[in-house]
Amino acid sequence: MDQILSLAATNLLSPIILSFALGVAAALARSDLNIPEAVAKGMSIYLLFAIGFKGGVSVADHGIDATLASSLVAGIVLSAALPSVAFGLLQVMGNLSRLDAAAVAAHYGSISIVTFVAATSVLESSGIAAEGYMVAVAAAMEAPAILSALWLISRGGDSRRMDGDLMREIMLNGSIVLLVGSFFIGWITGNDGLERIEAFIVSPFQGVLCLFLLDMGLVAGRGLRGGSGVLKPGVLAFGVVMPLVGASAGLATGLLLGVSTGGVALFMVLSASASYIAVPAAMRVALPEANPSIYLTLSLGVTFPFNLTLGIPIYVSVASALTGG
Amino acid sequence: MDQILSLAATNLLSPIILSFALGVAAALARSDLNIPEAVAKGMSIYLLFAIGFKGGVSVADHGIDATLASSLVAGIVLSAALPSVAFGLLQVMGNLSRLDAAAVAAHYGSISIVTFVAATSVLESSGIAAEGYMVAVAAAMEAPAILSALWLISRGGDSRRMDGDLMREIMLNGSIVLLVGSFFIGWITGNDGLERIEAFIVSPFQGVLCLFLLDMGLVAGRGLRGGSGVLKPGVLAFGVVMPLVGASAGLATGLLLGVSTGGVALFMVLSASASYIAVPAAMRVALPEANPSIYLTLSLGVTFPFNLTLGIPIYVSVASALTGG
Amino acid sequence: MDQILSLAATNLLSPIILSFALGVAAALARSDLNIPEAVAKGMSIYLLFAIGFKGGVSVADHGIDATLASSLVAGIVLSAALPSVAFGLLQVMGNLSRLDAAAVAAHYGSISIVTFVAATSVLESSGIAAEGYMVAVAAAMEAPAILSALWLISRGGDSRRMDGDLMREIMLNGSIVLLVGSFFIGWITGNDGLERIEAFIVSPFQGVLCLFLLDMGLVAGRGLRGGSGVLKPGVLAFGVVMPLVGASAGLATGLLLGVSTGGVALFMVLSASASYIAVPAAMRVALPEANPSIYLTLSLGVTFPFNLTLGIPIYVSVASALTGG
Amino acid sequence: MQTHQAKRVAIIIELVMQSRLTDAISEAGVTGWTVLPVLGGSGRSGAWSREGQVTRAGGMVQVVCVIRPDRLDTLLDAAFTVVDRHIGVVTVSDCEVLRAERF
Amino acid sequence: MQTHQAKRVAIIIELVMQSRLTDAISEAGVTGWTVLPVLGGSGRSGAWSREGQVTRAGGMVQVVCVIRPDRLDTLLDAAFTVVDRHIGVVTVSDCEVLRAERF
Amino acid sequence: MQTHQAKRVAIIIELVMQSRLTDAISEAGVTGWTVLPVLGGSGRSGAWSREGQVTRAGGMVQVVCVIRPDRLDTLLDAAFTVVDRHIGVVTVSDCEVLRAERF
Ligand SMILES: Nc1ncnc2c1ncn2[C@@H]1O[C@H](COP(=O)(O)O)[C@@H](O)[C@H]1O
Ligand SMILES: Nc1ncnc2c1ncn2[C@@H]1O[C@H](COP(=O)(O)O)[C@@H](O)[C@H]1O
Ligand SMILES: Nc1ncnc2c1ncn2[C@@H]1O[C@H](COP(=O)(O)O)[C@@H](O)[C@H]1O
Ligand code: NA
Ligand code: NA
Ligand code: NA
Repeated sequence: MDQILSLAATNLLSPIILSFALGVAAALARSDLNIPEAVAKGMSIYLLFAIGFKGGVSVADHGIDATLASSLVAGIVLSAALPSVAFGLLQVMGNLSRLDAAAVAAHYGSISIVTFVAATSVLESSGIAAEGYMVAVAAAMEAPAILSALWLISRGGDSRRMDGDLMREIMLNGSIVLLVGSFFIGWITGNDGLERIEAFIVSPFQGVLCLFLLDMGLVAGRGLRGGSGVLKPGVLAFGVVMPLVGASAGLATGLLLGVSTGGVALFMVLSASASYIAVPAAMRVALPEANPSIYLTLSLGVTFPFNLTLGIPIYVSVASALTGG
Repeated sequence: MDQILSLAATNLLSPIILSFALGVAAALARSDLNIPEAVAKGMSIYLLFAIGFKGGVSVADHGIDATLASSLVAGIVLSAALPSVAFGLLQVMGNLSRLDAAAVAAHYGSISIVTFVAATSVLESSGIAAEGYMVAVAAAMEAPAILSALWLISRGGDSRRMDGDLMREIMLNGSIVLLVGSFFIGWITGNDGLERIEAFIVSPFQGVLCLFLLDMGLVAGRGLRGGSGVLKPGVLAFGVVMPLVGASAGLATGLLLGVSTGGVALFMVLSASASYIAVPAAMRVALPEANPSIYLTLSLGVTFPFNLTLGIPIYVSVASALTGG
Repeated sequence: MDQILSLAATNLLSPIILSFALGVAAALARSDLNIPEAVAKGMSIYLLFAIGFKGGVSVADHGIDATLASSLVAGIVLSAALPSVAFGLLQVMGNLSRLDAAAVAAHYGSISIVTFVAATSVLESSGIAAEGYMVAVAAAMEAPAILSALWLISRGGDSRRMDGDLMREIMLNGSIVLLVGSFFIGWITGNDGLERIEAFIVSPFQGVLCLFLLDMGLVAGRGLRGGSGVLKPGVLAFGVVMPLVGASAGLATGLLLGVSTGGVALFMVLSASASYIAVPAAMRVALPEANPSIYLTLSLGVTFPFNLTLGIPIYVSVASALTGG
Repeated sequence: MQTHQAKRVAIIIELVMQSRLTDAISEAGVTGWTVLPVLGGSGRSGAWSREGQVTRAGGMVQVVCVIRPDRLDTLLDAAFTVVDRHIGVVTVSDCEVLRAERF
Repeated sequence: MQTHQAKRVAIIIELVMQSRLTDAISEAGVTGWTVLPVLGGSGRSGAWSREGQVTRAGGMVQVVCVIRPDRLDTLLDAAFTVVDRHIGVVTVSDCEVLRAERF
Repeated sequence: MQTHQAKRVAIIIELVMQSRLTDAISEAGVTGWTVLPVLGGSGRSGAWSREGQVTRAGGMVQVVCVIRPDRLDTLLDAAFTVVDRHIGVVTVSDCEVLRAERF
């Protein structure tokens, strides 16, 4: 508990979290502070490229672990299974329509790569190592949840939501391709490659993350301002309970697989986090009748801030305690 | 005098000023060189974040000076008082309409943060220290001038220019919020925070400033090409005289407050500089009848280049001489 | 031959080339991965500024070589002469219309600055020095080819393609102005200037180049997907043969001038490369009837990848062998 | 396909006035509009362009509003209070809409 | 200058549906269209804006299609299959075109 | 609210030709126009899109000009000299304007 609190305090007072808080505050106060869409997108490409590359280099460095394949499979299973849990939980906690519940469920099965990035940076500054291939696990967990959620809907008699185009869009969405692609580039070029571009992808990383989280804060804050009315208390509570449920599933998985302390923490983070890019886009295509205000406000306005501020320290502390790391 | 000349020469041949000159030249020659709006805005966000953060860290480092509060108050008074001086001066030097004169006056009471940034970088390379809280003074000086100028107009019987929305837009405009916000983040996280993002906000700073000033040069050059016809000689002269008047007021203030050499120089720079972001936006809302070509050309095409090239070396030299710094 | 192969292998497995390959693959697989136009333009401005500046600093460092003037003249002659060669070759290899052939020819006389940048980075990592003024030669080679190609057309009785506006647009196009301007800034400020902005223009350079080539790969891949149908085999072959012909002309020129090994290699690279920014824009104005799919697919989809992957290692190896470098 | 008569109102206005305009027309009961970006233009107050602008002051946007003909005057009155003293061009044209129940 | 009657169809639709829409109208034989960016808007599903969006999910675009009057119904039918379940506004107006041979 | 008849001319043209077009119509005495960005499109010369373009060569813009009906032919003639050999679509439609003294 003490460790959780001290880690939470350190985390809350880091430039990264404070930048996020600044963004939220500015948006709630209706400041016109804003980061151009192109710049935000540029930063997200930078972060994906850097995190993928570094993961690949770490795999090149430490060799393929026997757990790589099993971790990928476990990630896919988690992503596919968690939507059903979320769907059930929503039926208990909120009274959303089946469509809205399924759309929300898809988000919580999938992952938020920025949460993942923030967690790796907490691990780093705590000196806890993690498997480099966890970025590949992150990529693998993006899509299955979408298929799962559509299957939940189709069980209710409503089918023909999925077609080849949508499937390709989901599987080859930009962030998956960039993450996996740069992971392989890092793996192939290894430390030699890293040395050449270290001054670009390693040293300024934390700073870019600050500005990116400033933007995320602005977006989340605007979402809260506009969308807070749509969320009933039960649904709001889901936005905090579901991450804890997901993290528990991730914890069990990580312990079962026998990955490192950092690996367990990242499994918890991935399972706890909710998508706010790939899944919303897919939902607009496949479930246009579902209300975007609900799933975006929940994922970006409730769960993302929760994980960023309290969730990550909790997950890291629990993982440390249970793995003796 | 010698010191002024040598500092001016060093300054004029720095990459920063030469980049600005390149931009002006390219625009005057009607080259299609241009920096996308989103990228320019991204760079300005970077510069504001970095300068605010570093100011905050410096306050965390040196503790709060007794002069902090008095400097903030002095800044607000300067910003509120200078528009009247400018308005009077314009009545003597040019024959602008009351509306145009008030709009111009608002710009000169407020400040240009890029001029401030350029000045801190001259101070740094001359090894002259300044109070870290001067960025907070800069933020405090952005808005009062606008209210002052509207008051000048309302005295002429024309009122109802200001409403709650406009007030909020002025007080919470993006650059104030970002500057003040990152100042506090720097203050809270101190040197630990700085260490984490130093490679992002310190090392590449000068280089980003070069590209940003290239863009400012392009914008100023385009303005000069289009707007030079609208400025009568008297008004043009105002664009060089007013900064010197403002700098004198800043000098007196700085000496009175007993701040460091760098602090005095920055008080001069802030008072001498003219806004080209926050104030023009407010003027479009509150004084739509005033001619933007006049105030933008004057602020961006005349005063900004003057301060950047000759003004800053003069202010720094005078501050050094009079404080024995 | 061995050296070519080993250099090619190192080159092919560098993060730069792999990033380009990732872009091509993503585009061919119809992923929605894309880099915003503003960010891509921002990166190209960064690269031009950095490469120009570093060239200027190197001239400030080593003094003006006697070969500077003759190299500039030689560059202009090459750029003016190569379109006739390309035009002739196209008459033999493809059966394009006179207009299409002239438009393509203009591209191959001019140069691709990214190919140049990639080549300097291969030279650097192989420890081969080159004259700093080669960036000025690159700038000088951008425009003459356009005039040459229009002259080829006007010989066929079709004139009045060129007017003052177009001439100014070609001579003062953004990339020429930025390259030449930053070259002079680097020259004037020398190593002192470089020291101030090194952390911006030197250290992160390779990394930015990776992301930029990722974008080039996306653009090239999309071009190939859309335009591959328009290219007959003969024209396709031209896209690989012409660079070799151009490189030979560059080789002869470099040896004649007696420049360094790196200088010879860069003359080869410049002559071998084909424009994809300045020339297409000029062609849209002057030869609107020419088919952009042909010249863009050829230049960006065939010749650029060829030079990037195989061409540069070949040119560097040949230059090394023949200069004993 | 069945279509219905409507009016399309396009208002070119300064960026700084955008929220004031949309607030005014919402208050007048108009709930549907779309904002389009504008790169540049020319008018009585001279030419301007988006290129390299760092300031919010210079930009403009176009607000497009499709509306039932009988609501046109309410909309124009509301818009006019905002546009009045400001730079801005207001055009109205006839159009037809699908799914009229939405308007 | 000689002009010819035509119809101008403007469809505001979500970014994620853009390629599906243009695919559908191409299949119906329509080969000319233009896509314009949209910054924000408001409708029955609330207000939204491009500002700071990191996600493809929130954006919209406007697809404009100038077409011969006799082809209008084909176009509307094709567009409707895509727009149907989705957010989207479709307007049709009269216009005249130069160089009619192009349409 | 009092409105006045006008014509709305919309010209989709390549970015590289934009200044040539606006120069030509200014010379013909037209002083008001607005330039809108275009993201992509399709026509006889194939499909194109703004995505990832590094080159000025590929882009297009839309120039919109609201004008008094009696000045329409002057405008079209001027525009046509520029558009003639180039890619470009010109449409004309009727509209009404507020504040007619501005046109
Ligand atoms: N006749 C017109 N046609 C199209 N746009 C116009 C026209 N007149 C003005 N505009 C637009 O409205 C802006 C302001 O016009 P003005 O108030 O006349 O300076 C211009 O910069 C153009 O973008
Ligand atoms: N009456 C209207 N006029 C113009 N644009 C509209 C209108 N109604 C809706 N829109 C646009 O279409 C989008 C979706 O509308 P809706 O489906 O009603 O939420 C809005 O965000 C606007 O951009
Ligand atoms: N019928 C049309 N409706 C709307 N836009 C069109 C149409 N035809 C062409 N365009 C636009 O004009 C550009 C050039 O057309 P084209 O000259 O036919 O290749 C296209 O890329 C579209 O942006
Ligand atoms: Na999850
Ligand atoms: Na001032
Ligand atoms: Na060449």
